Amino acid sequence: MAWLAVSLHATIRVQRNGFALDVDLEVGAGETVAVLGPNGSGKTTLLRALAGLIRIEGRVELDGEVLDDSAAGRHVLTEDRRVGLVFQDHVLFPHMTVLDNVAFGLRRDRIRIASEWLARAGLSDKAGAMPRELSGGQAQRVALLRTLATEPRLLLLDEPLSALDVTIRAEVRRELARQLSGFQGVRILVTHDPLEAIALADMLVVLEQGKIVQTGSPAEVTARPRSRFVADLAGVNLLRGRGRGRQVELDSGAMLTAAEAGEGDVFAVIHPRAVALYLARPEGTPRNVWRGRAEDLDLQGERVRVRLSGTVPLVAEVTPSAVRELQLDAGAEVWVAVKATEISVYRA
Amino acid sequence: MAWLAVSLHATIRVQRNGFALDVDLEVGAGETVAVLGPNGSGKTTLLRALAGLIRIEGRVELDGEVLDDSAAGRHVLTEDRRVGLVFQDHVLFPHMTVLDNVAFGLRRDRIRIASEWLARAGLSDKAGAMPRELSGGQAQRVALLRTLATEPRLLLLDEPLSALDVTIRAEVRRELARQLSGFQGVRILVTHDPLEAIALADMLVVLEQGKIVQTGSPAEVTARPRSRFVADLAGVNLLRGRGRGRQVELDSGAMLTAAEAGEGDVFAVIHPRAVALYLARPEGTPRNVWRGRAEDLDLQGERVRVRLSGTVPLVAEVTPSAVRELQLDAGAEVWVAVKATEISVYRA
Amino acid sequence: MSQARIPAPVLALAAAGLLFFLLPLAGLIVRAPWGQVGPALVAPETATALGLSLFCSVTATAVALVLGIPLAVVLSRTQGTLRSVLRALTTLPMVLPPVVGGVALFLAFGRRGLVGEPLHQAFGIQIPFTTAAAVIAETFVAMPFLVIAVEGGLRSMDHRYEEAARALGAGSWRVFARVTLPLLRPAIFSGAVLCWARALGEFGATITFAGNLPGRTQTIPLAVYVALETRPEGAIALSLILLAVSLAILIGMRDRWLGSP
Amino acid sequence: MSQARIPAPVLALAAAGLLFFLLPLAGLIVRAPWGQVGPALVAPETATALGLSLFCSVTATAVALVLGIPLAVVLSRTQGTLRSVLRALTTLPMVLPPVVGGVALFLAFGRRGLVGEPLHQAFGIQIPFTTAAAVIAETFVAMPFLVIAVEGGLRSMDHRYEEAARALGAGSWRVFARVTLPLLRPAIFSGAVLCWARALGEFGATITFAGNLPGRTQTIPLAVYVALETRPEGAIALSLILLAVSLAILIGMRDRWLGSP
Amino acid sequence: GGGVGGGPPSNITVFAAASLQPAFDKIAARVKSQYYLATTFNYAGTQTLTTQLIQGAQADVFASADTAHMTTVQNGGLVGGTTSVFAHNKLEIAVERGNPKRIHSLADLARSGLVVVLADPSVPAGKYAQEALANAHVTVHPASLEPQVTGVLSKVALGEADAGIVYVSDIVTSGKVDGIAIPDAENVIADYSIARLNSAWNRAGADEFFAYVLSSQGQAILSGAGFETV
Ligand SMILES: Nc1ncnc2c1ncn2[C@@H]1O[C@H](COP(=O)(O)OP(=O)(O)OP(=O)(O)O)[C@@H](O)[C@H]1O
Ligand SMILES: Nc1ncnc2c1ncn2[C@@H]1O[C@H](COP(=O)(O)OP(=O)(O)OP(=O)(O)O)[C@@H](O)[C@H]1O
Ligand SMILES: [Mg+2]
Ligand SMILES: [Mg+2]
Repeated sequence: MAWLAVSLHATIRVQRNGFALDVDLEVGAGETVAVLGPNGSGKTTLLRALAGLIRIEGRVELDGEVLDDSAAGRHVLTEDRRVGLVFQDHVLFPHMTVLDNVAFGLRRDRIRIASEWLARAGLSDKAGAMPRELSGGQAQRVALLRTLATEPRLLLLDEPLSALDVTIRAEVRRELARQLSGFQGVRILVTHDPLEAIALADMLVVLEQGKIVQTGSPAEVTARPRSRFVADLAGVNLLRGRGRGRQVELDSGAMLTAAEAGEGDVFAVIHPRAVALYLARPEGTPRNVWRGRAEDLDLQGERVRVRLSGTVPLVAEVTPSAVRELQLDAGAEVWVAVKATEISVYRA
Repeated sequence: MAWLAVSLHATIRVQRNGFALDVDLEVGAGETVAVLGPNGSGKTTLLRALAGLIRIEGRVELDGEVLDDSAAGRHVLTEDRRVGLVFQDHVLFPHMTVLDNVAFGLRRDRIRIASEWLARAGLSDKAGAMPRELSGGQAQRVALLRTLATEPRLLLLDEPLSALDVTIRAEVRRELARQLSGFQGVRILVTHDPLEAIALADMLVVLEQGKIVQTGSPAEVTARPRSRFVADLAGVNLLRGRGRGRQVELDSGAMLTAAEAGEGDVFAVIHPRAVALYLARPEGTPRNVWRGRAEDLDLQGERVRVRLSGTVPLVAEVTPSAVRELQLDAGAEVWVAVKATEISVYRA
Repeated sequence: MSQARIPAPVLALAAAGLLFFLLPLAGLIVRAPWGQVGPALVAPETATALGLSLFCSVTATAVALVLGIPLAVVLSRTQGTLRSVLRALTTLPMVLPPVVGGVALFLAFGRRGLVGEPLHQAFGIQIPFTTAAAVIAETFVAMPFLVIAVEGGLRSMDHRYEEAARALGAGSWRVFARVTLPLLRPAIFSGAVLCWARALGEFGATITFAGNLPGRTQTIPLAVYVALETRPEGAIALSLILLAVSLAILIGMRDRWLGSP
Repeated sequence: MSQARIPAPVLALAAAGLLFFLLPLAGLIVRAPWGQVGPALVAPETATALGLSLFCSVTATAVALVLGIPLAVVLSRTQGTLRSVLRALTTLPMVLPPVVGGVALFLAFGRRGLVGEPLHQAFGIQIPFTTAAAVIAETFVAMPFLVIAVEGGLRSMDHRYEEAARALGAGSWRVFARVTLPLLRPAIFSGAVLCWARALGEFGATITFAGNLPGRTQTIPLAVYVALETRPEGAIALSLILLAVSLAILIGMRDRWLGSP
Repeated sequence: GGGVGGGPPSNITVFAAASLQPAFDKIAARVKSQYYLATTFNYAGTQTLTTQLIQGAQADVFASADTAHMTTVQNGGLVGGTTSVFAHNKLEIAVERGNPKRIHSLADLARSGLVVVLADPSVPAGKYAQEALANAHVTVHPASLEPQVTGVLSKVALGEADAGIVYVSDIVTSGKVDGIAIPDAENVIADYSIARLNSAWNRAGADEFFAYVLSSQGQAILSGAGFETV
């Protein structure tokens, strides 16, 4: 593999009983990569490998410096890597004040520089507090400052917001976005939250069972999910089948008509909003019409998500007034229609 | 206070150094109450008090039976209350199989009844598994079954879904909704997630610093938030001021024109979608026009939230295309307009 | 795993610490009268004393478990001064010179003792100089280790399991037997090992309170003491046998049993 | 808090357990030769022996801390069989009859010992029969308690603090000194208390390896033993003084220091 | 008691000073073959035995390493017959095998640079050692005052002490050290005392054992173990 002029090149293999991580990653300077994936897919393992906390097979090169090279027997210790690591639940040193926590990673002028970071974040009044006296949001912000203050070349964030309250989370996310925009190195962010990923990342990497199953810009990934997990994240229906001209034959046997389908194994994506529900069989343009049964209804803000079973299991998103008009209830039988133009088909 | 013919009456006071819980609660049979509130507001304390795990001042009466009455010195032990308690992170007994966990609370025919519950939930194949072999979602579902199997009169759920993956959460929420619909007792659900509260609850109770600050149906509460916390939950702008006819004088001194305002201390709610942004001063109907500055932008699905500072600090919600047209950027100066009819004002 | 390196000075001190333990043991082994180990091993008295040692130390550990776990449960529930006082009282048998501990046991359980006297007069029961006395002496000296280990386990236990069990309708006994005890297993086991090891090496309180009667109260440490008087080499050979047996038992115990709770 | 009730049988056993500890102590107090306590208290030898006891036990604890914490750190990093073996080796001084422990110390640090002989011949240093010997004997017997407690603390510690420190660029020494040690404080403290208590009561290894010389190596347990020969009442009075001092020290220690990690 | 050819062999319990073990074990073997009388020993320091007897221990015979403790036991009303001195023990200087430090008299013990270990004056051996040193007008600075004679002996045997003052019988039993005789003019004699106890369950057996110890066969065994006979 030729090493391009980008900032992080990593080929990482970790073998554990019953689990193997096998990831190639290239990230440009100043880019933010969001790593997404189900529980146990190896996200934390990947960050720990990059931080040097676990020994790997493979090679990690950061800004031209080789941090790991199992072939050459090279392994730079975590403390010598200049990487920053932020954990899900802050992990502030419980026996030190906030100021000492922020100063911990600094070399000289420690107290002055740490105070400045706290001041910039508006946390000066907490400098003398112990971590247990902080709220969750404050603690996570301090943890972020503590890491940023060391000016790492590679910033690794392991679900930095997931332990926070929904209401604080937006605030801390804003602060994180601001802090990250001023940070020059490579950033890798593990998250469960698609909004967080889309808001903060230039590139998404989707891990499943230790392998990268999809990668690309947030728009690319959500537009063309390649797994159930990504489809759930993007909130769309993902179907799999074989393309035949403009038709897609689903694995269940049902046929789908799309604007364009191609040949061979394909994915088909249907946005829930594009799924229309009727009490009687609709006449007119929609090419795809089936019977279905509303399994359950889920109020989400100003929309209702209806899970449908039947020939093609789908989720539809309708307005509450539509629910009233259709007298939709769990168990109701409906007609389901999707316009051919609303179905996006691409190669599997 | 007269005790009505409803199922749970509780007057609970708990005093801890630096924190006091003081709550009156009445819940009808078969009702689900969602308790919301910031971290440390006393939600868990309230559930623990109802479960009898902490001694209280006051009185708790369930279905006519007095469980606690500090005046009369009465305190029924947790194990004799027939309450069910589900924790955030399942707390399955790690040394017992799934089946033994579910059978733990049963009196006779334990194995048969437990097996039936597992079968109904489609978890029969996990009966012999140990809790550590379950995924997070499975474990939480088993914890729920374990509690429901004891047929409690009062079901207490402390953030039962918050430890789960976003993708599993929807599934477990559906199952929870199904299970709860078959449950006859009183249900009290602590949650951080407004969607969860709205999806599952008949009544919301908002706690702040140990006191109930608002209560009512989900629609009532979100329509008329009475605190910053509830406004954030509902995703709306909440302002406070004094009503003068159709005008509201905000605490900052700015004036707001609404359809109707009344007199005295009032709240004013503005939905972010109702906040329009312009590059030039808009001419026409909007009565409320100010200058503002976009502090930051937050992409949320297909909408962008813009946090504005200026005369009246607000959050606006606009489409991505509007952002492009306005060339909005953090720091951009804009005109902000809100129609008088979009401002809902009510007594503080 | 690439754990944090251990700093060199720490490694050096650890080596010194290990050496400090190993040198005396090495001394015993190097200077051991190997010629005597064989005869000592086959001598019938050795087998008797070893059997008695194992019996007494295991029984003492069992008694300590039965009395000590409940005591630790109660201790872990106390707070403030009461806790300090109870904890200090349970630690005292460690501080008491064992010979005085033996005298104290006479004063309590001897024929003239606080409990022993009525016991003797009512039922003719005499505790001193019996195998029971050896067990009591070992229990008295070794039980504090178990209590302190179990109490530590209780304090660091997640009490929500007990709360969950109560909410499921389990009464106090069911919670204790089915939830608390199983969850405490690692702490109980590591405390029991400490207790057993201490009981196995007990000498002072045993010889005073139980006497030195072969086959009845003469455990290995007592046999070693007597042998030291007349044939020191035999005494060392005997100690080596005890060490080898304990080492085998300690190593044989599964690592997972010894893990922290 | 309304914690789970303690089941009645558990309470009863706990009471029995406490009684089992308290009865012998009560016996000592009830039958104490109170007339002798006054004279024993003011006797200059008592003050000397008490001072020496405290000095030796505190120094032994300090040495155990310096050597034992590093040893525990290394132990906690080992796995599998090596771990079992090292752990068993550190537990052996508990099993070894203390008198044999003293002999083993001679074989290592005595004038003819593995280390002591070269030391003696090169520098003329003699360890036995000195206060240093008493400290060594107490350390040998008491250090296992510290090592085992600290190792337990290390195993149940959250290692992400150390990882966070490393990611912040802290080298191994800085991680150890600024993060590991402070986080271990509760385990270290409770181990140190056990170690100190055991050292304070040490008799067999001390009398063997350090001898019994008033003012130099005669700690309270030795003085008690000697006094038992001629004036048993005085010996009990002396023991009571030791108990009272230890009780005061143990109770005086702050509860929070003793908490689990 | 069990007579010759009589019923089942009977049994006695003897509380004996630990230094008597070699001699008494032999005596017990003889008594067993001659009288079908089994003996259970509780060997410990005389003081420990005294404590145990005063605390109500049951035993048939008590053999003390001095007369003082026997008097204590007698004053406690525990002695059931006569007490009798059955052996004497003289002091000797114990030195390492081959006497590398060339110690020939008590006076040599005062040499500087020597590590001398004595028994504590609270035990008979220590008391006698002090008397002997006083008789010889020698002042010694001991490294340790051992509460048990064994302590003195084992320290000399291990080479950790250069010399100590112990009983002749100890040196004979030990076989690990050399003995340097102390002239009778300076020496002190210890008396070993034996008695049947009140708490004896087997009076006849106790008396048989008592008599055997004082008999010529018994005395011969004691003499072989380094004691002086009465
Ligand atoms: N210390 C460990 N020892 C052995 N296996 C482990 C260890 N930590 C994690 N694993 C296993 O490695 C795999 C990857 O775990 P990892 O923690 O990297 O997943 P993750 O994607 O971060 O999951 P989550 O979303 O739950 O944080 C899982 O199968 C897990 O069970
Ligand atoms: N065991 C305890 N001892 C003392 N104070 C406590 C204890 N548990 C909670 N508190 C305090 O009581 C208050 C209420 O805590 P509680 O756990 O009920 O809040 P909560 O609303 O459940 O918060 P969260 O959203 O974080 O779960 C807080 O101030 C907390 O610090
Ligand atoms: Mg993870
Ligand atoms: Mg809570």
